[in-house]
Amino acid sequence: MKRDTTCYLVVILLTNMTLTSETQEKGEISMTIVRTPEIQLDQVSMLYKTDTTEVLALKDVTVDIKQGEFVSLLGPSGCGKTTLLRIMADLIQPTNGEIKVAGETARTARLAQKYGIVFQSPVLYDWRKVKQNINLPLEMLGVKKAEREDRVDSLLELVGLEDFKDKYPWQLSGGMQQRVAIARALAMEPEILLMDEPFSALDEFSRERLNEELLSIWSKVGSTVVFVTHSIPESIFLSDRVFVLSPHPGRLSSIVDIPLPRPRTQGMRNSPEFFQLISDIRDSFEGV
Amino acid sequence: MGMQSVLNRRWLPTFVWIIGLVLFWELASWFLLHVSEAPMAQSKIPYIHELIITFTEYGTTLFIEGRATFSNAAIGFLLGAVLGVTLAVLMSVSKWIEQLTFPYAVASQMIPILGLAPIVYGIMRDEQVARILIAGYITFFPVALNMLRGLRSVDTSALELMYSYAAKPWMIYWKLRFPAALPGLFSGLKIAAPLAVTGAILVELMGAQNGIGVIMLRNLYYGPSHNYMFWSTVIVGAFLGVMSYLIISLLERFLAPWQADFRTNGGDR
Amino acid sequence: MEEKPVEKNMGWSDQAIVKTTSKYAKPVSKVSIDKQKSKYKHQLGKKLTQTLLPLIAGVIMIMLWEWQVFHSLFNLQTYQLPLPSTIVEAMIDNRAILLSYAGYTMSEAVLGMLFGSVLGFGFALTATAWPKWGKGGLVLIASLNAVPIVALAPIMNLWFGDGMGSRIAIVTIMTMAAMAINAHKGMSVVDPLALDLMHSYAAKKHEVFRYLRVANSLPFVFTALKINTTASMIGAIVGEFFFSSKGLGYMLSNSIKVAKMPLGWSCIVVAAIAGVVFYLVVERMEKIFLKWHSSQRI
Amino acid sequence: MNRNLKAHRVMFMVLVSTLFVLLLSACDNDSASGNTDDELIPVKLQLKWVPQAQFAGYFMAIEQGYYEEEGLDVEIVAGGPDIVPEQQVANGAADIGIGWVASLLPHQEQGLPLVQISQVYQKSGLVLVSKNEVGISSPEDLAGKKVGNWMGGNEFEILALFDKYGLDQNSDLSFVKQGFTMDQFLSGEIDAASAMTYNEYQVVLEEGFAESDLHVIDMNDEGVAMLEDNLFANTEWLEENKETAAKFVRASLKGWEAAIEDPETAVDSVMSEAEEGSTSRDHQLKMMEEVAKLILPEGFDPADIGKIDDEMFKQTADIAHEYGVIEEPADLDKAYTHEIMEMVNEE
Repeated sequence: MKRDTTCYLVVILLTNMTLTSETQEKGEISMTIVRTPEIQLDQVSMLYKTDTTEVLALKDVTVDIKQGEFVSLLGPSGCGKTTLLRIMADLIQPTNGEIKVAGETARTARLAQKYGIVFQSPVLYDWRKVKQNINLPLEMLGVKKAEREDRVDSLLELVGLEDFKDKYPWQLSGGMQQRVAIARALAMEPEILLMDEPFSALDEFSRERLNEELLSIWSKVGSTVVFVTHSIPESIFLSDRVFVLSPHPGRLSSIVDIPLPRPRTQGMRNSPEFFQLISDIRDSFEGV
Repeated sequence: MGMQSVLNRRWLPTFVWIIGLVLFWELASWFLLHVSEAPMAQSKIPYIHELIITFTEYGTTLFIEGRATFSNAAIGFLLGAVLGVTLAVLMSVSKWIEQLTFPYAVASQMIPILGLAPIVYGIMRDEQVARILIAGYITFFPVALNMLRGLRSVDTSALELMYSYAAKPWMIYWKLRFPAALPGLFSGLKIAAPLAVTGAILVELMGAQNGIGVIMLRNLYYGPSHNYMFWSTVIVGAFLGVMSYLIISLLERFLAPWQADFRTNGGDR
Repeated sequence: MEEKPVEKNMGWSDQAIVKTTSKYAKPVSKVSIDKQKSKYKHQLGKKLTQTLLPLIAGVIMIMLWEWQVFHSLFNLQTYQLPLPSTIVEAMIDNRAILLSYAGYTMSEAVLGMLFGSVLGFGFALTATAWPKWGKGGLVLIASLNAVPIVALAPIMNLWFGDGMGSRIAIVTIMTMAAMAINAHKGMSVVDPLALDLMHSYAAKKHEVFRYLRVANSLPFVFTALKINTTASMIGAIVGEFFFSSKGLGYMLSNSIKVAKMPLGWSCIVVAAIAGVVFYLVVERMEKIFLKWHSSQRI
Repeated sequence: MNRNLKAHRVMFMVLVSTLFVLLLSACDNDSASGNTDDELIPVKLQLKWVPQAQFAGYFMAIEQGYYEEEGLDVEIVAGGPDIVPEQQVANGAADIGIGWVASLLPHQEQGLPLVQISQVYQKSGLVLVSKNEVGISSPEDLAGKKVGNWMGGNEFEILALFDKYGLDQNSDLSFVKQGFTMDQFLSGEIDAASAMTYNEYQVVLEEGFAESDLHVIDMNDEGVAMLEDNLFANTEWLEENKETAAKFVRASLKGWEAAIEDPETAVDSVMSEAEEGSTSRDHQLKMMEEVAKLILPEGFDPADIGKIDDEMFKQTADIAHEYGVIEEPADLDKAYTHEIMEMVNEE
């Protein structure tokens, strides 16, 4: 850490200056968050228009996600699941229908910094070391420096990257980078964790291991999770409920409850119930 | 120990090249002077040992004048860099400003800027100002263009991440765009630094009170009997150019150490 | 099959961000607009504003200049900064000589750039083929890049005389380094898998160069060429300041000395036009050449 | 890794601090030179070229305190290849400039507010020099040869010479730009090079040529000479500072007289201005000798130093007009004034 202070001499100096002013403004916010996450989508449609064509990406999607629930959005490519996630994240706005997050608009929720997002790629900032990347949302929240350090340390422990905290992203494998991204998303203790196929670029082994790790992290954090995937086993293993989407136009075709007990273990993947769920979900696709 | 041997091995070829070139030069100088007996042989390829003698004799003068050139170039360079960065930020913030200035920025890149030197000199009343202005002008555009490219290079997901944090615009610049633009900024600065020195020397060659270009000019003027001193000033000029580049490179290592170029630690395998 | 819509999807969603623009989202929208620009249908109108706006600004500047607003603002006399109309007049009056001088300067620049680029490329080839010693040499060539050209001018004059040769030599030296560095980068940043493929064909060293490295370096080569167009014009003109009896650089420095400011400025205008044309030609060549190149690869 | 880090850090610090010191020291130099006495009137003199014995009189006047005696604080600004004294003086960068009449005339025609107040060099110092082996024994022999000049206002005497002998500069010979060195001549690229008697010609001699090896065409002998080093001022400035201008000229001419009388001391004062290592004392002594011949030619009345010769000025202006230096015949009444010289001589 000594390197920081010398190498980034100027940068750090200025950062500290801006940080102190930030802390004064909203240092209290993170302490007084009221935990009432709940996502409601009512008849949400999304129409993409160009001059020549119109594509209905989502049609009349109505969902209701409970607080602390782990939900997967499952479907083939082009069914609009990413669009749906982005609507929830307030990255885009639906052409029709309404979305409520904890009774307020998605925008309000975003401005209140209730979201943690994990993208398909890790999207780490190259110029920040691992710990600084995890630190990023805390800096934005204006958390005090000492507290930040504590929290980053515990997050690193959580994702098992204590030894890599002073490394730059390029020095890490793809799986490690994605774990950093998750740690970063968790850093602000978001009420809602939105994950857009975060493990799709990984091999099957790392993916299954990370699935398990994600669950153990979630059990400690307790956020509401919306998880986009096109892998049926992954969605079953992780979720309380699986929202199955079908394409052209993208709509919600069924909701499958996953009654498997928690904590979930790798062994469950071989259980008859697991296989039954897989074939149930598969059927619901064929029904389309 | 370990590091040192790596370093040695890494720089050995360059070192050998330099030695080789020096020997070749001495030989060529000797050949021209004694074998082919070319006119003005020592002006064309002077003996390096004579240059070293000149250096020891007039080291102070060379140092003082070199310093004057370098500080003028540096002031102009800093000024140009600050303006360039400012314009790049403005262009990245406002489409309007960009559309207005970008075509001119690109066009001016293609204009032989140094050709402007005599005119700037004619308009300005002060050589110091002219030197600084030209060094700054040369610096301005490469820095602005490269910085803008850097600010733009930010990838959409990285921006969405900021958006999801409800980051304010200045936060996005501070935490994301500026650091992401640093490599671009430095490549612009590395292009501009030697050019700034060139600009300063050019103005000095046109006539000035001090600077390495001034003694370069005077030694040229007073004929071949001053050729060692002239060559010494050329070497000082080259040295200043290389120095300016190295300084920027070194700064880059500190301020933007994450870049791919710095990743390989060893030399040749 | 499914891939295309997805790709489009992303485009649209970006556009959607633009629509949602709150005051916070503004910078986000900027990027999206840039990326999508070319896909927009109302491209034409956009292009129009894109060229019109700077054009109008340019015209206003020239008018302010013509009406001596700058002169009164910065306390300048017309003999210091001549009016655009007198510059144009000087250009018309001297069009024949300006044209022939522009041709002279351009030939120095083009020839020098050709020599410099060929030499630089040659250095890059050697440095890639024998990396251990080549790289050391490359460092030295790279440092040439930092040598002030003005110091080169008198030396080149000694070596190559006061004719075109000395300016060609200056331009050669100025352009060599950029080409060597860029081409070397292009040749050494080769996909390792492609190299393995070459090995699997038992390709000889020169074959690896012929089929892989040279082709791979092409985009880098063109980057260097584009950088070099500017550098070569600067080199030729500054070289002419000193010993030439012809060319735009000679005329520029000479007309200023004999108080023919408008003529001096018209030299700058002509040099600027020549520089831009030179650049555009190289850019055009890049388009043609690289199109051919990529179509070869598919 | 760690050691690397430490080394980097140290280097960084060294770098930052050297930069800082460099910038600071540069600033210091500037501020230190600005101590002017309240009582002295500041005058800025723009040289046509770098400090050398060509301007010895002015350096002498500073050194011997002649300016101070007149109540002036004179600052001498060096020139260079692209410094145009006429433009500097018109800009207000200097009050008084030294230039050539052939260069002053076109600037006056362009509307620059300038007027000549004194003519320091009574003769032209320009010669065309060639090596004997080239075979130029008279100006007619220039036909078919390569002749060099610095151009930029210095070429008109040569053009007049060509004209006198019916040589067309475009078809009968090749007239090329010569750098501010004699390199082209020495290496044989140019057959006949322009040279000032007081500098370039001396450079050639210093390179081992004997005067007998060379053939010289003197513009004065050929009747195509133009007036060279003069003193001119900004008209607006002069209007309000006639006294100052007269004082300046008086002290300058006194400086020249002293310099001609005591070349050794004059050269000492020049050498203290020239950068160490850029010129030799011997060379400047030679230059001083030659310059003296131009200021005080044989048979010239020492009392008339600095006087503007109407006839010679007219010859210069006529040549200038004939060769397109100026488009209209010069308005001699406005081009120069005897007023200042008269004021100088009044006392």
